Amino acid sequence: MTEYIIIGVFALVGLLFAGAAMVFSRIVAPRFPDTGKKLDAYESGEDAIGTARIQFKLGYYLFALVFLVFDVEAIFLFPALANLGPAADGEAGQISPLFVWGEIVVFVAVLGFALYYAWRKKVLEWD
Amino acid sequence: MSEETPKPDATPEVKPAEAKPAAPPPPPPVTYPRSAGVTMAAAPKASLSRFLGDAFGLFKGMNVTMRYFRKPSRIVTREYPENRGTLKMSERFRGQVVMPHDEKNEHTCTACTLCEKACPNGSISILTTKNLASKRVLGAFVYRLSSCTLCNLCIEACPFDAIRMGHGFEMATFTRDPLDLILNKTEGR
Amino acid sequence: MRDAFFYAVGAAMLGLAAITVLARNLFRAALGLLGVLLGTAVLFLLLKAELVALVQVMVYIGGIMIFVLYAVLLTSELGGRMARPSPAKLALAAAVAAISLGFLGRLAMRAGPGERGDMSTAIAALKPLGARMLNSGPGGFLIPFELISLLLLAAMVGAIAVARDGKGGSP
Amino acid sequence: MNLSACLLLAAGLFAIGAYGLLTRRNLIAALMSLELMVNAALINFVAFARFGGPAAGPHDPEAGSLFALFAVAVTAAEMALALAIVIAVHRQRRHLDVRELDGLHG
Amino acid sequence: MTEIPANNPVGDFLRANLPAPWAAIGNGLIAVAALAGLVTVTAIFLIWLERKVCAHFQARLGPTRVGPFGLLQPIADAIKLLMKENVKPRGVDALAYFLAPLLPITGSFLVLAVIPFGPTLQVVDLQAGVVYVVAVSGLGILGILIGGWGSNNKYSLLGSMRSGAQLFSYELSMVLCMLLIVMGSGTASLREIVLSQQGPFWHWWIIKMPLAGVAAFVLFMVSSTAELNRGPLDLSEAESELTGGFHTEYTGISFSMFFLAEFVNMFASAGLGATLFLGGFLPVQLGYAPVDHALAMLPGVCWFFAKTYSLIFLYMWFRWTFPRLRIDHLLSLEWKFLLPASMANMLLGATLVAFRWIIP
Amino acid sequence: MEALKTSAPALPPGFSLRETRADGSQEYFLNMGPQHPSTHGVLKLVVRLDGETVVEVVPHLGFIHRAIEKMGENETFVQYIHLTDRMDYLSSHINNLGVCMAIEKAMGIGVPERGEYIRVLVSELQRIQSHLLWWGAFGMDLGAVSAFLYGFKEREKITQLFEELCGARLTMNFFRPGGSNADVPEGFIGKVKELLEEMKFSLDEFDTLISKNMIIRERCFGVGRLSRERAANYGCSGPVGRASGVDFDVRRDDPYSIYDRFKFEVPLGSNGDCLDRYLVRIAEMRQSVRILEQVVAAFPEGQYRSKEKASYKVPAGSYFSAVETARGMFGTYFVSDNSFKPYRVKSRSPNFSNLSALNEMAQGGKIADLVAILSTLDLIIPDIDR
Amino acid sequence: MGLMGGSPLTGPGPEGIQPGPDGGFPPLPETGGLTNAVDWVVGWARSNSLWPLVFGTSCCAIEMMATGASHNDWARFGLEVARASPRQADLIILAGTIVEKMGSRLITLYEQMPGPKYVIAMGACTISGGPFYYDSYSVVKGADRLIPVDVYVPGCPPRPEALLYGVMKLQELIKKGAWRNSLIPRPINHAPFKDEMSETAREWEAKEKLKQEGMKEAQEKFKAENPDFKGVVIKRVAAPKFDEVARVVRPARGLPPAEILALLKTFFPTLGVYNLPEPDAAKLAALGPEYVLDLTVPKEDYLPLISLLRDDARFKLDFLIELTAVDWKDRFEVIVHLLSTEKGHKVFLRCALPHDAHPELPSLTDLFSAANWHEREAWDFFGIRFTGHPDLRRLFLDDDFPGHPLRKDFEDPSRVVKRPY
Repeated sequence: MTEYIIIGVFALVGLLFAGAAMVFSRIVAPRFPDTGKKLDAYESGEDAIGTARIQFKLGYYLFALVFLVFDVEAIFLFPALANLGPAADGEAGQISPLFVWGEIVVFVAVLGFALYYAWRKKVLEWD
Repeated sequence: MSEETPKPDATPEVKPAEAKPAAPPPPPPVTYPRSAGVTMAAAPKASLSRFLGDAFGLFKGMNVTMRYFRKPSRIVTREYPENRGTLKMSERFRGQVVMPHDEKNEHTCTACTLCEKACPNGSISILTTKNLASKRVLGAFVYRLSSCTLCNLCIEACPFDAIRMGHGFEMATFTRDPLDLILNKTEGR
Repeated sequence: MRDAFFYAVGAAMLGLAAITVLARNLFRAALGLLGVLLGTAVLFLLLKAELVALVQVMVYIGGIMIFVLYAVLLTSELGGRMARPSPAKLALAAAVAAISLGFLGRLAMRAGPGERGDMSTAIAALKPLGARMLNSGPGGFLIPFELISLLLLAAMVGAIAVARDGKGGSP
Repeated sequence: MNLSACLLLAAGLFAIGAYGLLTRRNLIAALMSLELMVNAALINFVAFARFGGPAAGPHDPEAGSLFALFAVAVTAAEMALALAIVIAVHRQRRHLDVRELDGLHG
Repeated sequence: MTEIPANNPVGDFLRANLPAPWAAIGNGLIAVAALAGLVTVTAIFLIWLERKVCAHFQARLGPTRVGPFGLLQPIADAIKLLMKENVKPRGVDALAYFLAPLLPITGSFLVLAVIPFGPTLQVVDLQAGVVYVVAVSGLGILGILIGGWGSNNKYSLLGSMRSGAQLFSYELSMVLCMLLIVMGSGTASLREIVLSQQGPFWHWWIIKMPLAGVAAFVLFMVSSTAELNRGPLDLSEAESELTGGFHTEYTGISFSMFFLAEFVNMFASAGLGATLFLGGFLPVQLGYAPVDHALAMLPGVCWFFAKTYSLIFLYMWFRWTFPRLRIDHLLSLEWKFLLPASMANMLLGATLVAFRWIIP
Repeated sequence: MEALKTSAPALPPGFSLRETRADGSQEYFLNMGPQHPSTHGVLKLVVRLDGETVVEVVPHLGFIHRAIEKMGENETFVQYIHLTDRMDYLSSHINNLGVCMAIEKAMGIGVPERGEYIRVLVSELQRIQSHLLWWGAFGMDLGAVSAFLYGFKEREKITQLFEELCGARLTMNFFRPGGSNADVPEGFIGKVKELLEEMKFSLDEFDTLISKNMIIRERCFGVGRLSRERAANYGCSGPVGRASGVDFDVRRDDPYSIYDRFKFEVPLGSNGDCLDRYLVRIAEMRQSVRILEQVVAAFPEGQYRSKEKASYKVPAGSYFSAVETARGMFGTYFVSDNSFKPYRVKSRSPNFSNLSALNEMAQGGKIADLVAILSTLDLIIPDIDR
Repeated sequence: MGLMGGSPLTGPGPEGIQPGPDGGFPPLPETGGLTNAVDWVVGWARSNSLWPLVFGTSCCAIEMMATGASHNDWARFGLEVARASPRQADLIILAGTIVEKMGSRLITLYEQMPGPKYVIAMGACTISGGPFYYDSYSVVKGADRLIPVDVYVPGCPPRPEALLYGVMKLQELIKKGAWRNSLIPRPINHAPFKDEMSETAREWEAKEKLKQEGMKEAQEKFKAENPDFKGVVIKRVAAPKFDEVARVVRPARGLPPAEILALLKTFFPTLGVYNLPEPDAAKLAALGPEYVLDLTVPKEDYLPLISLLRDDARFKLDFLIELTAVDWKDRFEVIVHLLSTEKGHKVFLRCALPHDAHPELPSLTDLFSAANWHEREAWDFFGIRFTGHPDLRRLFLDDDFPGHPLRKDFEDPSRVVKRPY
């Protein structure tokens, strides 16, 4: 538990570290008047054509989808795979590594099929 | 599309140049022999061995950069402001137009305005005056370094060797005015 | 000390939840949700479910939030403001919310403190958890473990089928 | 900090989520509200695992954690499908207004 | 094998003299102060190092005129950036625009918290350390995504769309590589992972698990390069196409936060690689006692830094040698090569571990 | 052609009307340039994108249009030479040569043997120098920054030779009608010989670093294809045309100076893609080395220019000369009304035609492909804009 | 676009501050030690961390890159972090000519840079217009008319060391006027541009007149004292002598002109040859082996003839070298140069058009894609309209540019300084 307090402090300090620098810079840095196009979006010196809030291709979203599935599966692999390791001798209820191995193979096979499916469906093309 | 096996690794085909001696008398016009039709190759087939070979090629590339890293002697940087003492321009270097003066502070310009006319940029103004003997002589050789392209045409035009290309290059200024120079220190004779 | 922290986190979560449902800027709403999810992770830590907390961060923030942001980016003008719902609907929703809060709240109050003596075992080590998960015996979670992979596969297949629907005509 | 406090917090989140689900006209916003409600349920899982319910059996923190893990996985699956539908709807209708989606069947 | 103490003296002292939460906070504050210092120094040093290394790869000298060997160059840059005008372009989403630079640097801070720098030098050692690392690294992705979108600039948007896809994609194969180590050592605690590699160097996971270890290391290096957004996989900045990618519109200090995070992340990532694959703070042992004793004289933190900086040099070597990939090639590489490869590698590793075919 | 379905905003100039895509994504327009790292100067491209896919590219020119042709009408023929330095500044010697050749043709001026050798020597050095810079810039565009530095490092050697030769590093103004304005300095040929040896080594190094790099091959193979017919139709010349199979090289097919005395081959691509354009240029560098070896082996004694005219008054008529610069066929067209200044002067820039094929090459590719295509087109924008 | 006369950057900012004695900023007022220390540190940091914007328009850009390359390595000065986005840049090195069309973009870029920002004008073009000062209708006569310039580096292009010297000058400037003075922009040159040569001559003449009047007595006295004085004779330097060399003529490749003409005459009997009335084989042969057939085509034959030349297997003129026009004051001539990449022969042809506001000619775009831009160029420069062209817009100049500059009657004193000689 205490570890997480420290980590909390860390997160806070990380934010403060960056935040303080930004605030400090805001105070000490000079400010110059806008003489025309200073605040316009930069587009190679030209005026932007249309808005930058573009609705992108939907295909990109499918990457996120596949990622999500794999990400969730990874969670289950962490505790599962930890049990393959060198026999924690004397641990109660130790399952036979072979059994674990079999389970994991099945699990990964399903995962592999998911990848195959996505591949075949051309989800994995960025275009 | 050709049936040939694609070979993206090969350097492109080379066609020999038909070197013909162009000796007079001119030979009768001939139709020039051309290369045969050009084929479009298909995409290369991916294969494991190809891939592995290519991946090994990446390491070879890393070796190239490493060779530079390993050998500081291959560093070629000339440290400019530190090497001012030893920095030598090549003899023909065109830095800026200068007017050589002899020990009596005299030059050989006759204000013939050939350089002025030769200059494509209007960088030179020959301003004449009359000396004591009422001769038309050079009053001021105005040289606008700000617009000079160092093209050497004025030097080539000058029949008196009155101007030459100097080797200076440290000419940066904070304003434009110092870039308009008067080259002659004294009026013409 | 711990209680105070808990209440602070809880209050923040409720506040952020309110932002999530009230903000008219979809992006702000998403940020609010992000805050709630982070708060939940902290709460899990307080409840000594370390791994769940980490998973919460990993899946919700590293996965689902990015996913939501992507969906928002792809479908609508993220910065655009959403329309305000009609007052009648607001009233109805408020009523439903109040009723569910009342009902659940009553249940919650009835639950009592429920504090148990042996609460010191934090669940952090992966090994026992994994052992339990892979156990086919009683109390084991082997079936759900294998099923979850199938469920996710099914979800992915379904989602791809749905999302690619319109694309099928002109690949 | 005790069980009922946790449950109360979860109830609060649930109610807010329910409110959002009903008022939000944008499908994604509605989904986010739904996410709040699911989150409330998750909190309940973990809280019960930690404190035990009114009729708790032997203490079993692992089961609680595992339950929560599975719940997270199921949520992810749900989210994937729901957002896929959102995308599909958007492609067809170019908007995500719940009120105007009544013609979804046709 | 010697028992290596887990706690540093400072922490012990605090724990002995203060009530638990305050001790933790005090300990944390000291660690934070130390780490913040380390982060700053490391980042500045790495920026200098990158410029120097890059210069030497390119047959030139690099910074020489500011301080000895140009060592003060990054400091001059830092002060300049701090004193630079902050421009908030029209049409940006203020919250997103200002929040985004904070996230990557916080994320890299958080990763550093669990890295064991030495036998007694680790801020916290989490039971689920590896899971934590994965979870926290999501923050950086979020920062880039939000920042790119919030900038109201098409280059930025393109950059952030790309980096979103790139970063989470490569996270997968990175996670799978880490899983291999978790599998081998049976723990997710980074400290315990290091300790599981005690002994001569062939007990490092890169060698200990025949073939699978090396493969995982290569996969890890590739995917962490992508995670770091470094060349040749720096698609989200892709200067030649997108001018600056997601940080096109960021000025002065906010820009430097992204810049800084890149370097701190590189350090964290290399540290992680060293910890997982190269025995972390353990000294190099050759299996020949006299030499080993001599090698073990050097404190663990030195070994850690030596290994980490070797990996950092590798990152730099990659960057200054290779051309940039195209975004679809990059994603194909991940989804069609690295991910299946790391899955297969994981199965191979699982087989090795399950049947105890690893170097004892 | 159907009108737009949706109420899309009016298209920027130059784009063709097209139906927008049906899958919900939004097409958008992105300005690349005039200030952009990959447009090599001040080319402006308005790119119509669908996601990352390029739908259409419209180049906008004139951001460095300096009215050289108009100015030429007010400068003497010889003065005009120095303006061509500033068009394709990486082929300035060759440009100068083209102008000189047109004047020589008009006035019947001959060039002595040594002068011709100097011309070929300098032209080929210039070609290598230009290709080296292109090679570096190509590496830079594709993200291999070190290649940029290596390219420049090798180029600098040639630049230093040029400085010794004519005092300038970039804008040479060296050739004159009838020869050049100076002889080669002492020891120059020896230095060239040394350089050629180093160049062979460097070219091998380049091959290892970039040519054989799978990332480069992956990014270039099949990208930006242009068929032979289209390339000829667009008037693509030089390496761009030859990569597509337009088997034309002014040096071989319309020989000028004394190119017909040297043995060299004209590399020809078959795919017309970026990789071919790349490989053709690399092969050209090797061929130039080959020509230079023959030149330095047979470098004659004698005068470096023929008798100077007092002034260059070109008889009325129109005169055209073509040379092969590093980028293709550079034509100089003088119309004279029997005076010291041309009545009309037109420079046919190879880049101008090469760039006009860009839209066709880039369509359907990624935005990163656009960068690769631009890079292998090896554009010098001031040459296009003049 | 009034860019040539002034800049829109005239707004705020204390203008008219007199530069210091060396042309730099005025020296700082003496204040307390701490302020000066802070100033020193900030000045040190800023001067040693100048990140340039990736900006180069023409030749100078190559030398700028060479400055960044290994041999000169501006990284030594901390400059190597070249930024493509102006938001992160401190310095614009104006490398290359700035033309009017680019000028507005340059101002945008300059404005988008966060302050403090610095500008180095590199090379003659950016300092004053350089070689393009006279007769050019598009070049801005000095970039300091658009944005404030801190350091001028003359040369064409300046060699890398010269640029480095300029950078060092800039560093000096920044160090001197570090913190507070960086808020003060350098002035923009609002002076109307003029024919500098004539102006200088005029000024000189006025002075000279006064001087001569003052010298009259002395001159007469001198004459009286030295009646035989003939002046100092400066000898011409002997120019190297070169021999006359006969020109080597290389015969044109492919079909001989006479043959082409004979073939074409069967389809287009009205076809003529430029400057050669009633052409026949003998007359054409007399023009020498180098001669390339130069046809004059009536407007109605223009398209069919080129179509035939392109498609007929005997000609196969598949390559459009160029298409341009000449303004003969009484008529326009559109000139087309064709080449056969396969056979090697060339055919030039020209088509006379009336000297109208917008003469018309059918477009070649269907035959040659290359013609698209060439025709746009001809429209831009001469105002010749090509009917059937898919996209006839100006190619080089801004849409609101008045007139067509390559016409002989083009006049625009607001842009062009006429060459005085």
